[in-house]
Amino acid sequence: MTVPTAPPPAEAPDGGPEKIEGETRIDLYRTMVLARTFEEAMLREYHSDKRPGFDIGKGLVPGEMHLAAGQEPVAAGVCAHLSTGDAVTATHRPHHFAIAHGVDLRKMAAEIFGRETGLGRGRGGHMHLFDPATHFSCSGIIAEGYPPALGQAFAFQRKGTDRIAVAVTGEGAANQGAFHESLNLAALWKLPVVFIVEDNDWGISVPRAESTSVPSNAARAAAYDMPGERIEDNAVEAVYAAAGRAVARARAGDGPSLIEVHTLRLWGHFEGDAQAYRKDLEDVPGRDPIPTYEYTLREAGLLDDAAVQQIRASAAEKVEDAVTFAKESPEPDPAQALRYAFAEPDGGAA
Amino acid sequence: MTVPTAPPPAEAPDGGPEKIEGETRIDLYRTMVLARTFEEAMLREYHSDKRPGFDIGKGLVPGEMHLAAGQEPVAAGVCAHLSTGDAVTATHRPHHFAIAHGVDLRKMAAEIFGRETGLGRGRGGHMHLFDPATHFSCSGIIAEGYPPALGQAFAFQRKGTDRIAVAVTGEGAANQGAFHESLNLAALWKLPVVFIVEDNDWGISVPRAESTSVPSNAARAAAYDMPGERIEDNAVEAVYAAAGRAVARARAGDGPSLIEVHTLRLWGHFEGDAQAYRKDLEDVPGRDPIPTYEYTLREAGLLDDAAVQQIRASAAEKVEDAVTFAKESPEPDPAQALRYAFAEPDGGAA
Amino acid sequence: MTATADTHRLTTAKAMVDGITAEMDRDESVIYLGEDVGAYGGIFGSSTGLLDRFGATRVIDTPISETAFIGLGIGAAVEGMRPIVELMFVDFFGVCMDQIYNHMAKISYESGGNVKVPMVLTTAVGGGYSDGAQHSQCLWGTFAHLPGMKVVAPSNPYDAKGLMASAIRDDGPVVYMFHKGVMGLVWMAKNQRAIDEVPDEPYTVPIGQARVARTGSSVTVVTVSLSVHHALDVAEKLAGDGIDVEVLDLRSLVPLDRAAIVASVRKTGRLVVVDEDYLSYGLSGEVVASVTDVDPSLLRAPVARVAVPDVPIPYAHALEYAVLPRHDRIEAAIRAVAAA
Amino acid sequence: MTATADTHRLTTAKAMVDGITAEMDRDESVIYLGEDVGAYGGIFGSSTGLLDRFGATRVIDTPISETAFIGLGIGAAVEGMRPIVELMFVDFFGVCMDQIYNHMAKISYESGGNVKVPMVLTTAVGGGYSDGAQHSQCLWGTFAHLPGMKVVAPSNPYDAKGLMASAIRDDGPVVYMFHKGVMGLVWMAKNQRAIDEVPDEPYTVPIGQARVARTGSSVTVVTVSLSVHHALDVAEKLAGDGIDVEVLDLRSLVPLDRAAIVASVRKTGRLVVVDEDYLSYGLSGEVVASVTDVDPSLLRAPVARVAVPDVPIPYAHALEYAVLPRHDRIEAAIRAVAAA
Ligand SMILES: Cc1ncc(C[n+]2csc(CCOP(=O)(O)OP(=O)(O)O)c2C)c(N)n1
Ligand SMILES: Cc1ncc(C[n+]2csc(CCOP(=O)(O)OP(=O)(O)O)c2C)c(N)n1
Ligand SMILES: [Mg+2]
Ligand SMILES: [Mg+2]
Repeated sequence: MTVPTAPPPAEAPDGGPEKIEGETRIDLYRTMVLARTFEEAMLREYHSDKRPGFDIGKGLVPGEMHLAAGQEPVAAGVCAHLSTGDAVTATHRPHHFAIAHGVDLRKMAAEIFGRETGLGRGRGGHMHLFDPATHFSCSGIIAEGYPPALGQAFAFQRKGTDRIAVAVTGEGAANQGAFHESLNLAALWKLPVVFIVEDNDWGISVPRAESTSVPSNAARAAAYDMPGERIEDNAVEAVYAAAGRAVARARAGDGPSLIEVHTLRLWGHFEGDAQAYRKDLEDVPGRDPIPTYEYTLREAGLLDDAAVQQIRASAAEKVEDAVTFAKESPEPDPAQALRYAFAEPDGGAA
Repeated sequence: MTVPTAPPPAEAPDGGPEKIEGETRIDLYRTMVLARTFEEAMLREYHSDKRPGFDIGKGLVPGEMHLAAGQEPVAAGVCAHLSTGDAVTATHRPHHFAIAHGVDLRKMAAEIFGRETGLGRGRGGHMHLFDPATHFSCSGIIAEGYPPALGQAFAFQRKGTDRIAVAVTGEGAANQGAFHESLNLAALWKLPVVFIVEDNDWGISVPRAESTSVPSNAARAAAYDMPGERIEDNAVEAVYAAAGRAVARARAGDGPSLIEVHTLRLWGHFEGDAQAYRKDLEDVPGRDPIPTYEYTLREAGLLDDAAVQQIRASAAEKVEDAVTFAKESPEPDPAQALRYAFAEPDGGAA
Repeated sequence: MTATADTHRLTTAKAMVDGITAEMDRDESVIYLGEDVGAYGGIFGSSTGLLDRFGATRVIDTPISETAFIGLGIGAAVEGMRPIVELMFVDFFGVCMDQIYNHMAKISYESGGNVKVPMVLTTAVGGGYSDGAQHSQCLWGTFAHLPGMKVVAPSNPYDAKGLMASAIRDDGPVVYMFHKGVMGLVWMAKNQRAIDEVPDEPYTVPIGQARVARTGSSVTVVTVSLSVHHALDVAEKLAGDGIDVEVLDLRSLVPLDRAAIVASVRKTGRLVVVDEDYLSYGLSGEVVASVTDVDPSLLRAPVARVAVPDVPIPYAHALEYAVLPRHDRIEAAIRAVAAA
Repeated sequence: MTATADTHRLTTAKAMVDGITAEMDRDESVIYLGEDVGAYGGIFGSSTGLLDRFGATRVIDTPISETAFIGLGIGAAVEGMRPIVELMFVDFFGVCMDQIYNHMAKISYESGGNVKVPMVLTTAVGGGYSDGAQHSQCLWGTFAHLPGMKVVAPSNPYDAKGLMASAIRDDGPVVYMFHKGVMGLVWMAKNQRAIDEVPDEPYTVPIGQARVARTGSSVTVVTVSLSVHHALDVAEKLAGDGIDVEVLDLRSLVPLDRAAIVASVRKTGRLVVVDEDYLSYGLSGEVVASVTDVDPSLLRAPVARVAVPDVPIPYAHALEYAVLPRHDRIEAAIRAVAAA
């Protein structure tokens, strides 16, 4: 990312800088930069070997690729409240949440490169990242990550812990039946779940207004007697504040909440998407939330050039290390293609 | 049904007797009596040849049997606003709506008796009644009658007519994904649909409070920016009034509405259901809506003994005629069991 | 088998519950979830008595939200519980199949074996009592076609209990399909084989091993679930006519005991497949292919497939019995194959 | 075929759209509904250009609510429209199968033929480009197993157009499964057979008739969709080695042209089935059974079934190619069967 030449507007202090520690604010920034750096690396790697003609099945990272640039505030703001004992179920666009939740970058990159060292030994791919260490998972079927999150929350509740589950969808997915069923069941059983809707204005090429009969999914929370909140401005601290309330509520045993964040899809739906349908394209770069937040923190005296450079360099180092690890890792053995369809007695250890 | 010895409370005049013609009120009563008479006949026929040991697969009317006694106010109040050009998609408990909407009693009874003269030539059965003449259908899969109603409404809208579709579910079914998807799509496209939820307190053995996170499904209408109304007292005129508003709105092109009616399941979920789980059983007979309404109309001077006798006799005559027709109709020829799986060039005429 | 101190005469439904009870006793992470599984005890008796014994925290009625509660089972299983989740009728799979086949069944593979989903999905199957096209299907072929889930379908009390124990203890997902007609319900016509002596002690029946329900030499009948009863009835009748029928009860479709199929056909040279699921693209074709994969010349006559002939299950009794694989059709098929 | 005034070189995707366009021109009750079918033109080009030509009242983007909009299609069809409804990937069937198999496919039967559902359900199938376990399946066996819907799967531009016309004109539901790999997309590896001369004029290809894509005498390969391309490639290669392969392109699974299968096997005595769907309980078994139903002795060697071996489709390229029925596996199977 690049810092815009004209200073962008400072982030609205919703959730209140006064309530949030400087270190936390820097952490939020750091998480966003790390997630963005990862996506930029994926963008680079994905396209690097698909030229001149774009062939989706070619290259070291083949297949569909849904990157989350622009949506970092959601993941950073929510996951700042979680430990790796909490669960997160993400979507087809999962990287930012995985990173914010602490999924191992090397294993994640290796999975995206389809390597035996990957989270799923190369079987899953970028839409199917499963990390037992952080209770992270995602699904390529929209809204269908919600129901399993209920079960994780249910198990946590049973065990008498205060661990919670966070379930993520896009605004397009909020019109899928699984959304409704999950909210009702979670509310009914007071499950410790925080439901997140990432409203990036688009479901592939379909604008929100052409998919959703209400301006805010927060309005839908009332249909389940749960608190609902919409964050309008893709501001990480506002997300942080709302998520803090929802997470606290869940941990206290008071049940689920719904948070919709109006965020931004900075790039195409997937790589290769020409976005001809998208009328808002021109002003998109100017809405990038990371420079905006960086500016806010600089103004607050929390960041300076050196700190920013350090954070970026550290992110780049971690990401490049992960990419290198992935590239150097062995490919899965085709002779082993049939393993893992069923649970193996040895615990699945290769 | 029997008139209770102590006069029941008069129906609350919500929707207003002053607004509703005497003839309409008598029609509402007549429809309810006809529907009840039909259900009583089905009850009798269903159990008549399953003794001594109850065997669900035995007898002239085998299989599951879901009767709608107690829920007549919903069907009567809604369908009073419809013509046979309008569509109705009902549930696994469909008879009262079919009757109120004007489905031919003989063909319907014949279908329930599994005869070649039935609506579906005996292929469908009591949960699968399809009547092109009145655009009536139903489904044994809960909530899944909603989506096809959208399509009927869509077609009516396309043709520039003011015809509408009514889609019915139970309160249990309102927690199914199809409910959510249908309401959103109908609201989004302003389809001329009236969504009805029959809240009879139970989804088989599960009380409403154990299935639904909100006290009123009307509250869920807000999640789709559509009007929602809950009728609390199983009163046919209140249903009539609310349905009148919703139907008018749909015909005017202003889009869908949701109406939940707190109604009553007078009998078991299906025949053979011992209802051991049901704590409210004792006061159920006293809540029968038909004697209540009859009392109201008598008080209003619209009904007297003679009129009531005439209405009951007429209903009995029609129902017994239908049952006789069914019993005298030929059974389907087993050699023809494979027909109709695919559209036939001859238009499906036998 | 005669009753001893160590066995009891149980219906298949009771034996199934017995199997669940034993596992719930020994492992408190086992719970039972579904519609009307609590106070009602399961529409087909699959959970009768469990609520009284284990209470509402382990035997749980759900809203009619199959996607949500099956998904909940998956998430709970991922976190180490062993949920048994009931889909009331298999016919309802269409509202929740994504959770079943894209999640429950694939997580193990997609995670390279790093995540396990030790879950049992129980579901009622089958027709024969005029419940119409949306409540009478078997559909095991649909589940068995899709990878990552074991699929069992017991035909009798002994197997119902033992397969249940194996299913619960399995570290991966198992779909447990109980035919209403084998449950021994008081309110449904039943075959004598729906009640039998069952050991009181817990035991397992391994998943993936067929059972020779009757030894014979003339014709092999490969079948599963309720059709095993019909096939045995017919076999007994035909014994008098000198047709010696071997009946193979598959017990599970996944894994499929192909070796047992081939071994029997190697002996008899004649094959009838009886399947209450739809004819095409299902069990009957797979059984045949298990033979032709190895050696088509084992088949000394055309194969007869007695299944539902690719129409929805009709409501009217006479029509329904015309499409179900009942005694008459099975008998005719065996006679034809034996004579060919 | 060479280009004349009356034909144009089209990709399969364009031929499919051509077929839709012709029907939309002649019948205004035909509409196209689905996710990203408007401005985007269909993720796999299935509706490209339709919005410009017919406008947003006939080419309609939907919310991501498959149950609702497929159900909407059903209701509209019941009222006399002829909707074409797209399920973006067949892999998503699990969220909406109830509308498809319990409603769309059964209403005709349940109504005793009194209600018709003239609807086409289009859907993209297939893998080969590392889209993982939830976006790479064929699943035609799943649809073909369930009664009441025709199932077509064109392999080339000519059939794509002609089968589309037949599907739209059919008075019952037709599932039209287009493999991404046959569409001729610029952004995906493609076989030369994905582009061909197609008549400009409307025409129909009858549903239910297989096509002999290559005549041969040594071995019959029965297959469908993209695998037809692979099989023809391999057949050409093997011709040099004296193995004369007959390739049968089924074109539809329902109805299945069993007579064509039997006729070819009668000639060659050797059968290979190539199927990009899962191996078990699917197409390959049904094709085999079509032969053994008639006469198993037609098979002079074990049948080879080249399909996805009952695992989810893996992501990593080498793993995915190991489980897909690609050239190497097809060639090995044909050689083995020819030599047996
Ligand atoms: C059930 C289902 N239907 C359709 C799709 C195809 N699909 C993948 S992503 C997507 C758009 C999702 O939009 P949204 O939920 O807003 O998430 P975003 O992509 O904007 O992050 C669609 C339609 C799918 N994966 N699953
Ligand atoms: C998808 C689906 N799940 C479960 C069932 C089984 N089932 C039939 S009726 C019923 C209860 C429905 O309750 P409600 O919607 O309140 O309607 P009611 O029976 O009270 O009229 C259930 C669970 C079904 N038919 N479809
Ligand atoms: Mg979006
Ligand atoms: Mg109810």
